[in-house]
Amino acid sequence: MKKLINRPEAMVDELIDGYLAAYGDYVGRLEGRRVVVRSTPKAEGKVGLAIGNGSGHEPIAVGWVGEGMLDANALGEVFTAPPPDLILDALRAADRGAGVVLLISQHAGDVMNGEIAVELARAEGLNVEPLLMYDDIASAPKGSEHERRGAPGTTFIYKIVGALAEEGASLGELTRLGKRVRDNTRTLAAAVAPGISPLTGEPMFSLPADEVFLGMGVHGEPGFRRLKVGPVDGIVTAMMDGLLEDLPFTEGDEVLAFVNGAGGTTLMELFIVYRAVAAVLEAQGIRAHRPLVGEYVTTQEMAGFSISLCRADDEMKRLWDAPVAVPFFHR
Amino acid sequence: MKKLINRPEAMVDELIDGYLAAYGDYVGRLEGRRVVVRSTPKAEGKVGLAIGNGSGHEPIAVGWVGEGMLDANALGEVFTAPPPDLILDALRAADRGAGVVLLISQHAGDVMNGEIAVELARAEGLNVEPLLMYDDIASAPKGSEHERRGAPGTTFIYKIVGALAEEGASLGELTRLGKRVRDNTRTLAAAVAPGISPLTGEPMFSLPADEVFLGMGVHGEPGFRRLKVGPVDGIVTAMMDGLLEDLPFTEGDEVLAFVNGAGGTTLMELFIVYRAVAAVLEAQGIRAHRPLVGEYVTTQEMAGFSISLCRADDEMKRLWDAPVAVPFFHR
Amino acid sequence: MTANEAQTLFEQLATAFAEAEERLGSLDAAVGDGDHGVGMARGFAAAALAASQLPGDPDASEVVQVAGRALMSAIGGASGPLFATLFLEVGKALEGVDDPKPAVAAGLANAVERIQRLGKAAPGDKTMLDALVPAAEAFTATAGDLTSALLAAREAAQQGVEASAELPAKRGRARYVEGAGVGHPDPGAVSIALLFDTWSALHSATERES
Amino acid sequence: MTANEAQTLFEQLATAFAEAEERLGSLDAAVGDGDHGVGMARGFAAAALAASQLPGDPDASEVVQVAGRALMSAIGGASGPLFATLFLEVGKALEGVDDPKPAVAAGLANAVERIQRLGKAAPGDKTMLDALVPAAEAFTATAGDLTSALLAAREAAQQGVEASAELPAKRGRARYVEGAGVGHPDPGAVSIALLFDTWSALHSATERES
Ligand SMILES: Nc1ncnc2c1ncn2[C@@H]1O[C@H](COP(=O)(O)OP(=O)(O)O)[C@@H](O)[C@H]1O
Ligand SMILES: Nc1ncnc2c1ncn2[C@@H]1O[C@H](COP(=O)(O)OP(=O)(O)O)[C@@H](O)[C@H]1O
Ligand SMILES: [Mg+2]
Ligand SMILES: [Mg+2]
Ligand SMILES: [Mg+2]
Ligand SMILES: [Mg+2]
Repeated sequence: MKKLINRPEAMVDELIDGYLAAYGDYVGRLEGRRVVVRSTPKAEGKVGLAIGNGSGHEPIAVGWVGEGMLDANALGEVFTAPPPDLILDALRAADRGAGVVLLISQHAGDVMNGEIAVELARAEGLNVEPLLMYDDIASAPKGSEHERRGAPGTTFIYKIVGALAEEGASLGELTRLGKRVRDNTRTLAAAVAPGISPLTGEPMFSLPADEVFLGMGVHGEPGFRRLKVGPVDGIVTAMMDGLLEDLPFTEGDEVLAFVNGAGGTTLMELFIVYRAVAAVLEAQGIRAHRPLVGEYVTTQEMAGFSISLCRADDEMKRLWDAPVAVPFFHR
Repeated sequence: MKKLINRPEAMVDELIDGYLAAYGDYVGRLEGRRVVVRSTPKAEGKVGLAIGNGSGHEPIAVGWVGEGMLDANALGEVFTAPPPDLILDALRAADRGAGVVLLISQHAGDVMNGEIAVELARAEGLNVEPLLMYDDIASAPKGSEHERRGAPGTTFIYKIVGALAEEGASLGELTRLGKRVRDNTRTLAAAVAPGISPLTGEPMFSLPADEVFLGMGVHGEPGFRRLKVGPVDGIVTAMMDGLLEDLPFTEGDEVLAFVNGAGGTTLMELFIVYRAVAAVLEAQGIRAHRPLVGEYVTTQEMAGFSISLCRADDEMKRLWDAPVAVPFFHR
Repeated sequence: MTANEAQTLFEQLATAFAEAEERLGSLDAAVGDGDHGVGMARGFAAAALAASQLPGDPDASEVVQVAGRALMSAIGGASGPLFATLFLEVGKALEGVDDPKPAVAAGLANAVERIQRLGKAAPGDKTMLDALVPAAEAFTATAGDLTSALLAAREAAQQGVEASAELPAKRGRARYVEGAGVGHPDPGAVSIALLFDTWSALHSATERES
Repeated sequence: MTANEAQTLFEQLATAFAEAEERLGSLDAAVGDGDHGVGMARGFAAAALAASQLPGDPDASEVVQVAGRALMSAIGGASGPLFATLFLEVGKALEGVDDPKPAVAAGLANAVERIQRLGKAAPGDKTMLDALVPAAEAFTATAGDLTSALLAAREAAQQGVEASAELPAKRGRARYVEGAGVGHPDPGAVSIALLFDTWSALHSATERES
């Protein structure tokens, strides 16, 4: 299928330019670099939040740079983690004298480029702490949580840690909270139809017309279990079973619940999915606090969705609800 | 392609239920009816804003019910205007004693059901003014603007008239402003690939892999002119030529600019489209005020986008920028 | 026409439109948005139910009017108000009459007028009017009883459908389509033909039996 | 190895990876996200440019290191740090040496060690290590000069690719795939083989000419 672009090599620069043309009130760009920063930097003395990630997943992460969330985002090529020097630029830009948390969604490239960037930054005297984010239960078994990959549930960390950073918390407090959110978050995704790679112009995987694929990754990495398409309530129930028993989430828990659209699935369907999620939670005696339904972490026009749950304490709920001023996440 | 639903007959009710389960802080539902209303009604004595529209275009219009925009939304079946009695329910719910503006996006069904609802409401003593909205330059020639159909540029009316209603303006002031916005708005759309009808499970139209179709409607109605796919800058320039000369927009104008994604086009592409829009505006000496880029008026997972421009005066700009508290439109 | 015959009519229309759902949907998909079939099926199912559930001892006029109101609130879209109006006007015209033929003729005439006012379309615009107007005219022009008038209307509606296929659309969604739908019959016109077809067949059978 | 030969090496690698772009992309699409080909092509284009533009009178060590730095900032993803590390270590080991053979052997050993530390993968995990580790070992085990060591490495890398195809992935994106990619060669391993192939062919040709 055709993509509405000019040249593949120019995609990332042009998406940044277009984003800035539209939302320049919120964000600016480091001159000549693929790094998006707040138009008004955070106050001196507050800890910065930065991330490097491959493009093609918009609105994450570029849409979350602004007050209450991120300070700087280094954008790699489509689906490709940015190189260390670009992440270093983002770290420098995010530093307001109190250090920077580098958020790293656990994928081989993000981790390696991020770790090298942290080394380089520390060699310059920057106080940087990496925070590995992982939540996808399809990618490693229970007991090996630290081997799992980052999935849309990382959204909870961006928002909650972002809000605490705005309040002036220390680097240690932020990474501790970030780990607490991570360790209480679980995500599972389902793919319905592939997105088109803007690099190859071809579908990113193939899937029979009557199958749903559980466990797909955010780059279109195929999943682990195929279900026949049927009423979506059944698909959601199967997914919720896996999610609930993994943490486990139990009666009396309060959770942040997030249904993310992968790109090609309509909001109509996402609402119908959330209806089923809410029904399962209610039946289990689990309370949902301020749910989120929409497209936040996309894989081009892949059809599918993910369900993320985060068991939340009062501090996490307060920060999840806290104000934010970025173009693509709202309070 | 498979849709993530349970049964086609239940789609609309289930999407409403899911929407309410997720965003019940903002909205409620008239008991047993497909009418979504604010959870906290507008203050007594302010004019209400209601609309009836077919489902399948989410987030519009259900996502825009809340403070600063709509008071009530009657939801028809997918792509089908709701019947008069449902619109009447929405009008009653929206009335806070000062009358209601019924927004009608100009499509045969919306107009007819809306007009009958207005008659019924007036027979009950409600003070209701219909406001016909049309902006799609592909649907009737210059000179026959009043025959054009409603397209995503109606978004300017929802937001601007919604903000003025919140300030307590009269029914007459609101319809006058609504017409002023309408008469200064122009939209043109381009389709790249069809969406899947959730009614038939089939693509809504067919389009050769190397063609872009200008002038598509928001229900997937095919367009009027085919372009070969090429760099998107060229497509946008052709579209902007048509838009600018239609009003016409001229040097020194200030415009609200809106790039809407039809559902299957990525945000990455929409940013690249907006980059080209901004370049044309700049070259013409037209200033863009607070642009909007994203998926607001969708046609299931149809791939494509539309460009809407509204020549804005100071009042329109102020109201476009005014605060709003709905789940799917932000300030 | 008896109340009973009217109730049977809506039952049979419900069956006919349920069977035609996919075909009408495809016709609408070709020139519009594909919802005509499901909408008409939903509407006549509701109309049949409402007609069958009328309490007391209703007459044909009441049955037809209650079915019309059910169509109005069950269909929506462009066809909801239009097809509802058709039955509401015919039902009103049947109020307290003995001879249904002139009453139905008057009702059809009123319906045509109201539908034109509502939709601002004229015959030739490639809408359901292209079947309804010739059908109403043929009905009125027939000197005989309801049976022969319905047969004439059915014939005229069918010809109207065929003629409509050659027209470019001036109203409804099809007007926006490349070529304005030339070569495709108008789905609303097809529904009008199906309606007269069902009614005529039922009435002829009823006559034969009585 | 002269600076000149090193510069030619990066030119030829740029050509080889440009030609292999689609193939490597498809291999990665089968088990990962499809960006390996375009990334390697972009990286070696940048490396060749940087190598050719070094000012002054650089030696081979400087050329290889500057190319390694270019790879590091041009590729990104998983392969950026890994392939950059390979050249950075080989380049460092070449510093001030006369005989390139033992220096390259030492550089490859360091690279293997650093790459394992960085990626936390081991041979057998179905990554580029499955070609690199046997290539490095074959290189070191070869008693002869650079030419024969490169030939041995090239051979071993190629065998490593074939063996990798039969392995289930334990690192990289392919580990998440149904069947963990069994039956598909690892794209990074294929790139390692292409790299030794190109280098060995260039060096053999250079030797024959001199
Ligand atoms: N303005 C109009 N006047 C008369 N008939 C109309 C008009 N607009 C549409 N129609 C009829 O309605 C039919 C389409 O009905 P339907 O598909 O149910 O509604 P919608 O167009 O709202 O999707 C058309 O085939 C046409 O016959
Ligand atoms: N942890 C790792 N250790 C060693 N090699 C790895 C590791 N992760 C990935 N690779 C290599 O990188 C290759 C993929 O590179 P590339 O597609 O460019 O990056 P990405 O996986 O980030 O898209 C794999 O084929 C594999 O050889
Ligand atoms: Mg990648
Ligand atoms: Mg419709
Ligand atoms: Mg229709
Ligand atoms: Mg890859």
